[in-house]
Parts: sequence; structure tokens; C-alpha cells
Amino acid sequence: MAIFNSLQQAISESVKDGDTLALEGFTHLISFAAGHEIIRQKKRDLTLIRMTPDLIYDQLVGAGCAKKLIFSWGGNPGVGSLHRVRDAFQNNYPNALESVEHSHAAMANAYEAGAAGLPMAVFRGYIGSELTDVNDAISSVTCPFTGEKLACVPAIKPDVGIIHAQKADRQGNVLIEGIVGVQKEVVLSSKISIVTVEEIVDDLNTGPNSCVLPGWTVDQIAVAPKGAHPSYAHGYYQRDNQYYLDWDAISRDRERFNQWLEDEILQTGAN
Amino acid sequence: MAIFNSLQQAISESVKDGDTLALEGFTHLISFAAGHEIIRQKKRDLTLIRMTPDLIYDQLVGAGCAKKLIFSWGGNPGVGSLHRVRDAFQNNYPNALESVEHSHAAMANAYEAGAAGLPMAVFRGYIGSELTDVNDAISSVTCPFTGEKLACVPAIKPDVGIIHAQKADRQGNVLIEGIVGVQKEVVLSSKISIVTVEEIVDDLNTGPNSCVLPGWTVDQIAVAPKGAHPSYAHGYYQRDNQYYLDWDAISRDRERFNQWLEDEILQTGAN
Amino acid sequence: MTANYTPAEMMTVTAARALSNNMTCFVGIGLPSEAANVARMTHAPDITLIYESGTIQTKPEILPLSIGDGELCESALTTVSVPEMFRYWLQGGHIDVGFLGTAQIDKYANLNTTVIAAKDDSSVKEGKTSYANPKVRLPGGGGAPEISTNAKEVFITVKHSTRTFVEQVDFVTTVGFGRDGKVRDQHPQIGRGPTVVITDLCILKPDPDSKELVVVSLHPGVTKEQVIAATGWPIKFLESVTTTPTPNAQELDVLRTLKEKTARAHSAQGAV
Amino acid sequence: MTANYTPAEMMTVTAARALSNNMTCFVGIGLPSEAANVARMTHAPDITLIYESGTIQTKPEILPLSIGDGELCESALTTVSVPEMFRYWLQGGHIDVGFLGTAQIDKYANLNTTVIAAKDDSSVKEGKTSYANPKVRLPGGGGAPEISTNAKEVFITVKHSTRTFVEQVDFVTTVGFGRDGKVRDQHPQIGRGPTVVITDLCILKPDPDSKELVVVSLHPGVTKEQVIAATGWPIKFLESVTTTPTPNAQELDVLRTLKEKTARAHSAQGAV
Repeated sequence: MAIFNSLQQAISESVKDGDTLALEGFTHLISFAAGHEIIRQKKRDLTLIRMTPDLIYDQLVGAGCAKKLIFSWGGNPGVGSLHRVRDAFQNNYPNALESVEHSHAAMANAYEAGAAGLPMAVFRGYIGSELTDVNDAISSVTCPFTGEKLACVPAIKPDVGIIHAQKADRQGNVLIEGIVGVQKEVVLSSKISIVTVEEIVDDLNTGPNSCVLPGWTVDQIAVAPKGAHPSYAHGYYQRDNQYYLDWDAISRDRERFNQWLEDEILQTGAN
Repeated sequence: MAIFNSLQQAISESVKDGDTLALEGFTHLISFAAGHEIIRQKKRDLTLIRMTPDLIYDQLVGAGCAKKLIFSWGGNPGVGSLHRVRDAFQNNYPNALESVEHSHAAMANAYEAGAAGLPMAVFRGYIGSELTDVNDAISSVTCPFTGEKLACVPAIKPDVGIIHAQKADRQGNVLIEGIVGVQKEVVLSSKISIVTVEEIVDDLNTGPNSCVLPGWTVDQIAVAPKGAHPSYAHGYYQRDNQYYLDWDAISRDRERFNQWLEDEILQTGAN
Repeated sequence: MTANYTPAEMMTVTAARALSNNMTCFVGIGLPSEAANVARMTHAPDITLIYESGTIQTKPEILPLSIGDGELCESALTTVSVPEMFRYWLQGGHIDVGFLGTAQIDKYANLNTTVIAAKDDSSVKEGKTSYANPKVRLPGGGGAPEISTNAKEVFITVKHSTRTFVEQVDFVTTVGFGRDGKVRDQHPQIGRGPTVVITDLCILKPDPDSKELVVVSLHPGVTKEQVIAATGWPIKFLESVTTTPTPNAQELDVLRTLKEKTARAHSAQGAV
Repeated sequence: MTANYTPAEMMTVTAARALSNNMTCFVGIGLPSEAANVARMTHAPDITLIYESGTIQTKPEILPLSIGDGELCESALTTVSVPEMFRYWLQGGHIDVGFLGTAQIDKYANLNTTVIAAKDDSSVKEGKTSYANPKVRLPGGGGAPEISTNAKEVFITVKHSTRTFVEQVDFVTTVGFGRDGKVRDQHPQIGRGPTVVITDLCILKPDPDSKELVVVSLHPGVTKEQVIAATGWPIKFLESVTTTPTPNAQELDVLRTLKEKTARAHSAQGAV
């Protein structure tokens, strides 16, 4: 059953050095506030899973939290590269970073399989792609009825799954609305789940088939207004494009990045 | 792209003798009007797929439309047996009826796999169940990562999939609300799909993540008010329990059934 | 102080008491649904009830006739598709208790809801299935085969008679512990299986080693002889067999009110 | 009568014209998204645009910066989860055209969005991949590897230069016809693959037999020599090579208005 906690408490009680973490949000509802708190608490040796490692993972990698990245598209959307991630890959700065690279279809299916309690995901994928040459986790199974060889990847089952959502009610039931990505799957497949929300409400006030996570599927709920900034929250606020543009220059330069880290993260408190 | 048609036209243009049909609706939104029109048009040798063959398939089987039944729970919910189905199984009346019997999990996964364009569904199922002794379609695959043996059944891909829904807009986009069952999967996995609806509206007027089928996934739309009667349509009408109770006596007796068929179906017109 | 109650009421209330407030329960239709809702309306107001139609955290005011009644959806926190229900919620490991009824149960708690064999069917005696030419064709497995393996544990409630309690079920639709009691040992990924069976006469639990069902508690006024007479195999009793506590007035009131409201609602709907 | 237009505008409008009104198009971000929305705003008002973020039948007024902009969801008929998008909608066979951009493309229309190899990397010359120590690390495959096989056909739009048009891509992220042009022959379940490539210089299509990309149409004013100079392999031209029709005034107006509105909206959001 969900515990309501401060973001600081939620992270410190749930995330351990060496854990496998998934912070999701497919361009929408990205858990920036939670990511920043992980940086602030100096978590180390994390394996970070995310379909689209964008600024949030660039920041976590740059701050030295990660030892490994599992991903399918890495970039600053509409802007360019992830300079901190690249610096880690190419120059081991601030530390070496392993990577496991997939396609979106593979990761979406792997999250789905994790939520479905299966050990692996089966899909029609990777045909002709050389990603199979550089990722040992890609295997295959053969359909016993048709003989077709299908791609197969391990299910994703993070130690801790973190998402941001619009709102929770007082029983800890969570509503996610708009682009829902793989958020439901992350919560259902993770050993421990943390949900940050814009607000707590009396009534989710939603339709019968909306994307709702019951309170007993969530371990920790923390209120984090604007917790997805600079990404956006459907119905609450828009994306802060200037932040994404500015990030390019900040992240290109180790000193500027470290100054940003000090000023904007380490010297600030959690929500 | 969806064609708006009369139910009579929709069935006559889409359903051929010998086809494999799925009429779905998991206790809710059962396509009775469409089933009755199939009886009226004297379609024959159909393979009928349905998780819960209840009154609608009892009627189709009793009327001689079916040669085979693929199912996972057959009964008159809260009342008892399907007497017409039993008469076909045991006494070949009005004709012999083959059967393929699954569990709900198997069929739900098989519909999901059909919608997902896969040849088979993989799930953790049938462990210790003797259904595997009597159903040749149940196979297994082994997870290449864990060695776990998982159940595997062929994907369901009907020739014609038929569902009933609350409403469509003038572009043929369909809203299903409440207990949505496997209706989306049926439409997406079928070669031809027919949707009957309570009404056509200007605007579906629904949330961003509701269960909506775009018009281009549907082949035929027919307006059939109370088209799910005696089952129910969330937001429109409740289940007619008396009909289910009365069915027991009607269906127990061949003559009473044939009289019912004549009076209530053959001598009545389509909507 | 003991209220007056029927054996059926004793069964339902005892089954209700097996559930606790913090559980997530996947509810079968009929007796399990009755018991689960009595639990929710008495000692377990926050219990999470899930039905295979996709309704999650449902709080019906009347008992559903079918697994997918409108009442279940209208009173639910949310309703998901049936594939999602079986994949994410059941197979995904979110169900504490699968609560099942059955037509036949055997000493290893295997359940049969498929076919009742003709008496002279020798295949049954060989521990095989009789499927093609049954005496009675039952509705089939529905959700039970995977509820029984993918829920963390399984509760069963069924009326006690030699017709239902047989040494070997005619067909294993849904595995308890298998025909030899050992099936779960080979499948570490699945749940513990049946942990309690509640009848109108007694409570049974599987022996920790052999997995054979043994009587652990007799309902008040029920004798061992009655249970022996109603069971199709030489039934064992726990040495320290207890007496099941009687229903209290609140439980009986809730159960009776629920059944009255249900009957009224269903006949009203029928009259439309 | 010819309007004034840039090569980039010529490319976008030509790419837009490749789409028709009754298509279902899975849209990649950037150039494909620009072209697809110009198509929707001109000759193909009913085209169904789908983005991998789960937005179905979306009609944005401004161009999305990312695959999951709010505008896409707000203007969509419905939005599904990302697993459902890849399973039911793409793999399920509901996509007529996958519309992709790329960083590198080779003569068999294989696409590379993973790594650019260092010049002295001999593994590339052996037709192998250089992955561990790239000159440039690109964003990765995203949705493209399965869009390319699960859509019924694939359109590609990319600027023409020797940097992008290489004889062999440094890494096959997304298969066109494979390193030997024959990969699709062995996979009857997948789509036809790339059927057209639209650049700022010309239109290319795969030869029906060899699958090698050949120029079928030159944009007005573009010479064969220009294309040869911008292509990293000895490019072939169809004997009957045509001249691409010029953009009309409406198309240019729509494209320019769309880009202006987009720039205004994005800088306004940035200023919040």
C-alpha cells in the first residue's frame, strides 16, 4: 500500500547504490524532480534503464550516479546529443559507463513482459539490424506452429521504478493521462515503485477505462509540483523548450556542468 | 475505412459459409443483434470463437450455423447449461459440433497475440491442467534466458470479428466503455470487422486514453439500438435477467427452441 | 451467544473470515463472490476485489450474477481489458488470493469444472481423463487454471458431498497439487496453490508434506462421521481438530441483506 | 508558373506528395514529420498520422519538437500506451507507410542512426560494424528498426551528400534490403521495405531486382553530375529519368506558415 512521503524520504528509503532503476516518461511526465533528488543523495553505481535517455539521464550520468545505461534512443530531443553521456562513454568521465542498446520495440515489449510477469518478451523485431551483433541480450524463439523465428529479449524488472503522474487520491490511487508511455508497466514490473505527482486530490474524477494505478501497486507517493519540469504534464504545464536548448551549452562543458550541478541541484533542497 | 451499412447488409457482405467468426463481448456488449442476423441469413459451417459462449452461441449452434466451437467457459451465467450446445455435442443435433477448449488466460493471450500480429501467444499457463491432453493446439516454448518452459497457443485471427459498442462518430471511430473485454483485440486481429453500435454521434466526447477504435480499423458499422440485448450496454441499458432465466426452458426443448427461432428470429426483420 | 444460521451461511461467513483487509483477491463467481463481499462489508472494508472481466477494486452493493456485471464496473476503481487482466494483474503477480469454487475436488485439491465421467468409465480409475463422452458436460475452466497457479495462494469454497469430494477428479481442469500431490515442486515460478478449503461442514487444509487435504476444523454441531460420509476418500482429521467459530450477528445480517438486495435487484432487472 | 523555393522546401513538398489521403503513416520526427503534416494540410486532409509515443490520428497545428509533444496528444483521436503502439498498431500490421529520416543511408537503403565510424576503421571496409569506438555516437535506433520491417512499406527522406549517401553504412541500425540486398527475401512476414527515398536533389527507388537505389527523378535544375558528386557510390539513373514537379504556391504557403507557427510556439514555450 502506498506510503505518502517527502520526495527526499521516498528516494532515501527506496534507492540503494548498485540498484537497477527505471525512470520513465516517454517525452511526457519525465521524473526530473526524482532524478534530481537521486543526484542530491549521491547514489552510485546505478544501472539506468530508459527508452529515451534524454536530459534526465545526461544529468544523472554527469553527476556520477550511473555505471550502466540500457536504452533505445539517446538524445536531446530537437536539439542534439547528450554530451555528458558521450563524455562518459568516450572518456570515462566522471566514470566509465557500460551500455546495452535496444530498439524501442524491444524495450517496450520488455517492459510489457516485465509487467506481465514473464521472463522474456517475444516480438517480430531486429530483422536485419546489426544491433543483434552488439547486444548479447537479444535472442530468439521459434514459433511451434509456424516455424517463424521471432526476436526475444529479457523482461525488464527494475529494482526501483520511478514515474511522475498528474495526481493521486488520498488512498494513493494514481491517474496518468495523455501520453502514458510505459509508465504503468514500470510500476507493475518494479520491485519498488515511486510515483511523484503534481497534486493530491479527493477524487481522481476519471472515466472507467483511464490509466489508473491502484494505491497497492505503488510503494511511495511524493508530491512534487512541476516535478516533470522541464518536460511537461498534460493538463498542468507545457514543456520548457528553452531549458532543453540551454542544456546543450551547459552539458558540452565539464566545468559549466559541474557549476550547474552545484547551483541548481546540490545547493537546492528537494521539494 | 468504415462503411456505414444496415446490419443486414453488413452481415451479408462480410460473412461467408465456412468462415471463422468471433463474436465477443465479455458478459457486456454481447453482439446479439448481429448473431441473430447471422441466424436469419442461414450462414452455415461457421467456426465460432468466443471466450464465454453463452446464449448467443447457444442460439447460433441451435440454429445450425456452427460446425466448431473454440471457447474457454460455456454456460448461461448464473443460470446453468447451454442446452443447444450440449445437444449438438452429445446428439449431433442439429448437426455435429467439434470443439477446441482453452482456459480464459489462453484465449485472452491468443486474442492479444492476434492483435499484435504474432503467430502465437506465450504465457505462464496450463500447468498441471489436463486441458493439455485434450487440446492439440496447446504447445510450449522455452525461455532462452531462464530455461522456463512457457505455454504457447496459436494466435486468434478470425475471418470476421464482430463486436457491439456504445457509439461511433460520423467518421466511423468507435468508443467502447466499461468492461471492454477483448473487443479491441477482436477488431484488430480480424480480417474483416463489423461493429454494431447503439448510436451515431457527432463527437465521441471522451478522454485521451479511452478505448477508441479508429474508423479505418473497422470495415462495417451498423446501428443496432439495444443490439446487445439481453446483455447490457454500460450507460445505455441493464441486463435483461428474465431473458436469461427464460432461456433455460426454451433451450432445453428442441421444439420450443425451434418455435422460438421461428417467432423471434426468422420471422422478424433485422434492425 | 450463537445466532441461528444455516450450514450455507456458516460456509459463507467462514470463507469470508479467511480473507483479510490488506489482501488482493481474484474472485470467482458464486460462492467465492458472496464470501468476498461479506468480508468487504464486515471485517475487511479495504480488501481489493478483482474479477476476471477486468474490474479492479470493485465494491458492488449487490452480488454479480456473472463475472462481468455492470455493477462491478460501476463500483470499480478502474476497469482494464481482459488480456491486461490476465497478463499484468494475474500473471504479473499482483494477486494474493485466488478464490475459487468447483464442481469436483479431490484429495490433492485438484479441481474439475470440465466433465463428469460416466460411472462405468474405466479411464477414470486409471487416473486418466474422460472427456469425449461425459455424463455431464460442465462449463469449463474459465479463469481458474491460471488463477490457481499465478495467484500467491488459492482459497476454495464448495459444498461438501460425495459428489463433489472425490478421491480422484474425473478431469484436472485446474491443478491443486496434481494427481500425485507433487506438481508444484517442479514449478518454482508458481504460487503455493490451495491453502484452505471451506465447506458447509468443515475447514480443510493440505498436509504440509503430502499435500493431501485434511480436516483442521469442524463447524459447530458437525461430527467427524458426517464429514467421512460426505467425502469420497478416507478423509483424515488433524489430531488437534478445532471447532470453527460461529458467525456473529453482524456477519449474518450483512450476508442476508446482501442476498435480499441481490434478489430484488436481479428480479427488477429481469422485469424490464 | 514556378514559385521560388529552396532545395529543402522542394524536398519536403516532394516527400509530402508521396503520401496519399487514405494512408496510415507512422511518422518519424524531423523531416518526415514536416512532410507528413504538409501532406495533411494540403492534398491529404484525411491521412492518419501516428507517432511512436502512442498518439493515433493526430492533427498538430505546429510541428512537434519531439515524438511525444503535448500537441500530438491533444489533437489525436486517441492515445495508447507505447507497448500497445508497437505491438498492436505497428507489429499488428496497421501501418501502410513508415516514414523515416536517417543519418546515413547506403545503396541497399540500409539506415544507420547508431555510430559513424572513424575513417581508418578497417572493420567497415570488411562490411562489419564499428561500434565500440565511433567517431560520432548517434542517438540510436528508436522505433526505426521495427518500423522498417513491420510497416507495409517505408519512405525515407534525407538530405543528399556524400556524408549521408555511403556505399555501405557504418552500422545497419535499420534494415533496408540488407548488406547484400536480399534480406527481405528470407522474411515473408515483413513489409516491402523502402520504396522511395526523397532528397533535396532527387527521388530514388530500389531497382526491382537488385534492390539498389537508382535515381528515378531529378528535381528541377538539378544535374546528374550534382547527384553523382553527392553520392558515395557509383549511382545509377533510370534511363527514363523524369523531372520532379515543382511545389505549388499552396504547398509552399502551407509549409512556410507551419514552420513560422512552429518557431513562434516553441520560442513562446521556451520563454515560460
